[in-house]
Amino acid sequence: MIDKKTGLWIYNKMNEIRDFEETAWTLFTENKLRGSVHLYTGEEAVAASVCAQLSDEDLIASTHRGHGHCIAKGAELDRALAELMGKATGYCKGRSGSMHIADFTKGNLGANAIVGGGIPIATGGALALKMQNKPNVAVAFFGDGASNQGTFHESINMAAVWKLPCIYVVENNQFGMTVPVWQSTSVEDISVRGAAYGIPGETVDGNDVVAVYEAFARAKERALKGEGPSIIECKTYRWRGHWTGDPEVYRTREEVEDWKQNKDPIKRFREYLIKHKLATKKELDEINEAAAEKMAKAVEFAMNSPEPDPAHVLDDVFYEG
Amino acid sequence: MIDKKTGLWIYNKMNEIRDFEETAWTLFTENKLRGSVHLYTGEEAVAASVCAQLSDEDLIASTHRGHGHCIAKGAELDRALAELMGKATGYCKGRSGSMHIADFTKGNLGANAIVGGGIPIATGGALALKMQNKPNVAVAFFGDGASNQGTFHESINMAAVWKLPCIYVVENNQFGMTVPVWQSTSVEDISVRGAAYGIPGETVDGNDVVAVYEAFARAKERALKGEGPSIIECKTYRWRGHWTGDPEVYRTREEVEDWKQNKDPIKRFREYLIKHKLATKKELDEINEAAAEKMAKAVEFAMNSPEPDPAHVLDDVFYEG
Amino acid sequence: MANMTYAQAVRKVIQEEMRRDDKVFVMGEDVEKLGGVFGTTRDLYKEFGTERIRNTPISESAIVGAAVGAASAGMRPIAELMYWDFAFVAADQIFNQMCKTRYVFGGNAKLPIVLRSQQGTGRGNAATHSQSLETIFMHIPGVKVACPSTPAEAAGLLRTAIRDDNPVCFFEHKALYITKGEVPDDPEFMIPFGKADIKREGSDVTIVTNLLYVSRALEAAEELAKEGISAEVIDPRTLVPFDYDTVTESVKKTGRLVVVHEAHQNCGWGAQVIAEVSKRAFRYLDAAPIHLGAKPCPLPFNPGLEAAVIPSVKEIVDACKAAMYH
Amino acid sequence: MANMTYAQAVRKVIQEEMRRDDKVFVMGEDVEKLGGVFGTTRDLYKEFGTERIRNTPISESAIVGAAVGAASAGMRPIAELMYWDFAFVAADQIFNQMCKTRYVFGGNAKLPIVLRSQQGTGRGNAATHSQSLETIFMHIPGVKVACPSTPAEAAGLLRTAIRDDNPVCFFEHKALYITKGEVPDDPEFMIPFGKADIKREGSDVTIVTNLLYVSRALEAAEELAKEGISAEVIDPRTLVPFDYDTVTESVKKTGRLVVVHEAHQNCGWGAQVIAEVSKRAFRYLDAAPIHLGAKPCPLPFNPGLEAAVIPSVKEIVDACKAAMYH
Ligand SMILES: Cc1ncc(C[n+]2csc(CCOP(=O)(O)OP(=O)(O)O)c2C)c(N)n1
Ligand SMILES: Cc1ncc(C[n+]2csc(CCOP(=O)(O)OP(=O)(O)O)c2C)c(N)n1
Ligand SMILES: [Mg+2]
Ligand SMILES: [Mg+2]
Repeated sequence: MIDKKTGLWIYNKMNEIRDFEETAWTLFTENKLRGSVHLYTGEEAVAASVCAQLSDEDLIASTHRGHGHCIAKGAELDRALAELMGKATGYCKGRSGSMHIADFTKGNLGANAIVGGGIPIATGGALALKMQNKPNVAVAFFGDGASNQGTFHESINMAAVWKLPCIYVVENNQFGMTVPVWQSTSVEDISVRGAAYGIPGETVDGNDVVAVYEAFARAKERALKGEGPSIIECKTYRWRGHWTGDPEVYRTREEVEDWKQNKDPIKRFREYLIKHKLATKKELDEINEAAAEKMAKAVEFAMNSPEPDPAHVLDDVFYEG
Repeated sequence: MIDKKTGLWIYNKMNEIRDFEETAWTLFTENKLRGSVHLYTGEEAVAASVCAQLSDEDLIASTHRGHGHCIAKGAELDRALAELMGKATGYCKGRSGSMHIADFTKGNLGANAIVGGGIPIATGGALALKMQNKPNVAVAFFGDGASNQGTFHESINMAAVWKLPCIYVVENNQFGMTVPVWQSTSVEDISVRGAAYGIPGETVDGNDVVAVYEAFARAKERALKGEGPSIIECKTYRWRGHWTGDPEVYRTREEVEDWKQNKDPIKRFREYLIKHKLATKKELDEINEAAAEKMAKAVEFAMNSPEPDPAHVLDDVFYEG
Repeated sequence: MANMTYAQAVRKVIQEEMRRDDKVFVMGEDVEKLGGVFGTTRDLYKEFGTERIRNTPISESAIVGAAVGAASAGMRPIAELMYWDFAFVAADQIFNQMCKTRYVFGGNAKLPIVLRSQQGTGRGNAATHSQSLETIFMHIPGVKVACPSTPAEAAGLLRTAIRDDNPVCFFEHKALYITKGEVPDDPEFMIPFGKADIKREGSDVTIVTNLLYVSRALEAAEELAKEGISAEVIDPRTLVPFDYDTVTESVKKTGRLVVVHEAHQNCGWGAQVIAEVSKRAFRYLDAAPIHLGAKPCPLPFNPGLEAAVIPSVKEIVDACKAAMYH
Repeated sequence: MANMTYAQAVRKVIQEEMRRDDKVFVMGEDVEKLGGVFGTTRDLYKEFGTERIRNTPISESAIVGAAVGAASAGMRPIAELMYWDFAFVAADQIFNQMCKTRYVFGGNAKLPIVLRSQQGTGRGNAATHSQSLETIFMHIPGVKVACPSTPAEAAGLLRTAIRDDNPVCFFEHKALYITKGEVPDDPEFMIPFGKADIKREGSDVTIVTNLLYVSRALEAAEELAKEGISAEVIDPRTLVPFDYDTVTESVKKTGRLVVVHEAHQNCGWGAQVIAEVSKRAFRYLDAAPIHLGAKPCPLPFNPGLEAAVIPSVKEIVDACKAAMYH
């Protein structure tokens, strides 16, 4: 069960993510932000509910749609937005932009612009945790599309054989770019693929914080007991186009509106918190306001931050110890 | 059910393969053959029972352990052995040796020295068959070790989504090189991985011709009806070391002897044919003798064949129409 | 002639060749309804159906491998990778399978495959979506390599590629898709492989370059002309086969060679051109050949940083001047 | 000093470094009981256990990716690919992940990884088990590249690699494993990266080469000596970083440069050396630099064919003579 503190943490993170994504969208339309930007709006419950159960010593590997994971794993909005804008103050000195963003100090092994690219990396993180006897887990976030990459298979088999504390979280948002899941994926519930590795696979409503939270809690417990990895599939939906220039020819307005109106994970969790007396409307409104304020400051920070100096463009290729 | 003609065909092919492999072994120990040579001795039932149901228009993709598939798919022993010896008369002009051998004209898309490398190629063959509306199937042969490669996953998912007439035949000979299956593979029966693609997966005794034959017949029927791919796992055992120089530190003499003495697929099928009155001892002995004779001639042919002329080493990189 | 974009030229040829030969088909991620990220197959599924304009799973190894298998079995696939950077995801199927199949099987296989994608900088796509990787495809033998720099070349080279019975890796450039030019209407218009194009004639220095850098080299040549330096700009158009003859002739005339590309400089194909042309025209060289390419770091997201990594027009100008006044 | 094989030298250093630092571990196919195909980890599992000498599934992408993840999280993996040819199977994890992680994440990640394998011809392994692929690892920035040609170098460079906080791709050669030589006993013996070794001094022509071709170049130098030509043989030992200074100094002395390697000639690293040294020492060059490498076809199985594809000692001799008497 989610306690008050956790509930408020999750609610706050979801709002921060939502504000961040919608701000990024606005900035993009205003030409203040460029490149490939994939927004997480509508999927906030997944990152927030999972990361609520992680410390800085736990690891995640993220995706091209990585802002949500990054923020939920502890990144500040200001430096994250600065990174999206390619500024020197960004987490990656303006080199990564949206698609490779990471706050490495928070156990985030990075966004990954290669679909499926982060899955073996999270697995290796879990291997390190195990070999160092740490009481921690690694999480690989990835999409329905990524579940058809070879790395999915190789990594989960490896983790299963080695009983690594790795949790594979599939964010099934119904599409891989413009391709519907039925057209690319041989099973309806990707979680059934757990059977191929002899590990648990569970499909949950990815817009239901409590469902995601509890499924992840079970998987984490199993991982920490040394019983190995799990797959959790979170069925969700992205509100925005796949990327900021997506003509969205592959779905209807109605479908999108239905998800926005009737399945908004933030609204649902807000109602849950109130219904279960975990928070008052006032408390939640304050959180919303604080997030909005933080976001406004982040925009100011990012906009006013300097561009990186090209004189240092060749720094950091190698660590010079 | 296997009829007499098919039974004799299979028995003959198994003997040809056995003779070929054991001859290759001898030639290797006599330094008349070099390179990486992976022998199929003990696994003959799989290739023979599958290829008995294929015509030249059906396709296969094979592995580093590919002599058996090549012969079962119609290659002559003489040109096959010549290829192993790198002679100009070999199927591939001495360029492929053991690990890339193929008689392309017989629908063999090639041995493949990359573990898992042939799986997508067979899948593409099946795609071509489907697009050309041909009443044929493609078969991917590969090992237990290969079933942990990303190509396994990507290919079977693709074939399942597209309902391709492709049959994935896992030759589970208990080891990937020196690594026992339990140490590399998260499930005991690799066929359970069919569940990850929503397709049938079946495990059979790979040393039992009838079992392999019937399982493949089912899969082929399904494929031809347009219902898509299947996985057939054949549990078997290789008698020889992984390669001709293998110190075999990973298994006991007793284990090997047990398979040789008690589970020899040729002996078992011979008894089956006799028991079911599909052949007489005499008929079978004649087949054995004919195979041995053919093999002796093949050795002569290969030994007396010329080396390829280095002047043509740059030919065939491109087709010059 | 019709005026169209580079992307439209690609689409036109795919359409015409698919009409002409029903063995030709397209497979790739999002090629159907989306028509690819740059619209090169837009709406073609309406004409040819979803069997021949075939959306694939996100499985690059299987895409290329399936193309190899399908081609071996008589089809003529045009396989699309969304970015050339993803060739690394499918690298075994490209370099160990597609490149080697025909040769290793004694010349018995025939693999009419076009593997298309786009590459390069200019859209803020950062480290894993901006690389220029053509050099690797030259280094590993077994594929032809075409790099069109204009809409007409996109059309003419692509048709040649589709009709070629060998695997051809077709390198488009993301920043060129929106550029416009005249393209012959002729549905038989083809540009032969292995013939360089002299994009501008000149007598003082030879600049060899490709893709996006053709326009930058031409800009540099304009600059140089103002200072009285006459630069010849040569676009090899195909890197395998490579037209060394044209480049060598030019260097014999100018005595100076500058090779510039967006690919990384270290071990980039420019070094190969310098080594080969030095051998063929050593006595004609009045100055050390100069090689410009991307600096040795991943391509950064920030536009100012990205620009600092790849050669600038100014660097091209300076290189030519250095060759003149060594 | 102890006399041992190249394979034993590799094993010795792995063992010593694993004793010294418990964050160092080995993962790869068949590294445990078999000790690798060439015995470089033989019996080490008995000392270190199967957690630290870790047999993997046949999943090269996961092997490299797991090394990236484990290194990011504080371990120091030595990941083994059985043949460098299989780098293509794991190419995305190598070139898009391992090479780029540190830079792209703003210098915050530290990736102490050694990716080891062996390559080359000489054992009849044919097209997909005989390639020499080091050039690609120079072209894509982000890894150091070491290529030992003697047992002592195998030891000294490998120790440097293991203690380096960056990804190092370590290129062994299958035909060198059984070669013997003196190796210092000192468990701190290290050879710094970026320092070429002059394997033989000479004054007429500079031969730059690596791995198996060091011995062939030395053979060629013997031949040439008989004809009164004095060849200097330089082994860069690491290709990233590359010691151009030593090569340039030599060329300034000899006036002639021949680069020979087993890697494919077209766009091989020899072209890069020629381009760079031409720039640095153009005025000193008395003849066109010559580049020798494998011919543009896959490596065939037949030994006579294989020998015809890679440079012969005679070709090296002839190239040097051509440089002398151009
Ligand atoms: C290896 C690779 N192939 C293709 C792409 C292009 N691409 C970027 S995102 C995407 C769709 C990914 O779908 P999914 O995994 O479901 O994640 P989602 O975008 O839906 O969150 C594709 C095809 C890529 N970045 N990397
Ligand atoms: C991509 C790749 N990785 C590793 C190898 C080396 N190798 C050759 S055969 C083999 C074992 C294969 O095991 P399996 O698939 O079970 O086939 P088997 O040899 O048992 O028939 C290995 C690791 C290879 N050839 N290709
Ligand atoms: Mg998705
Ligand atoms: Mg096996």
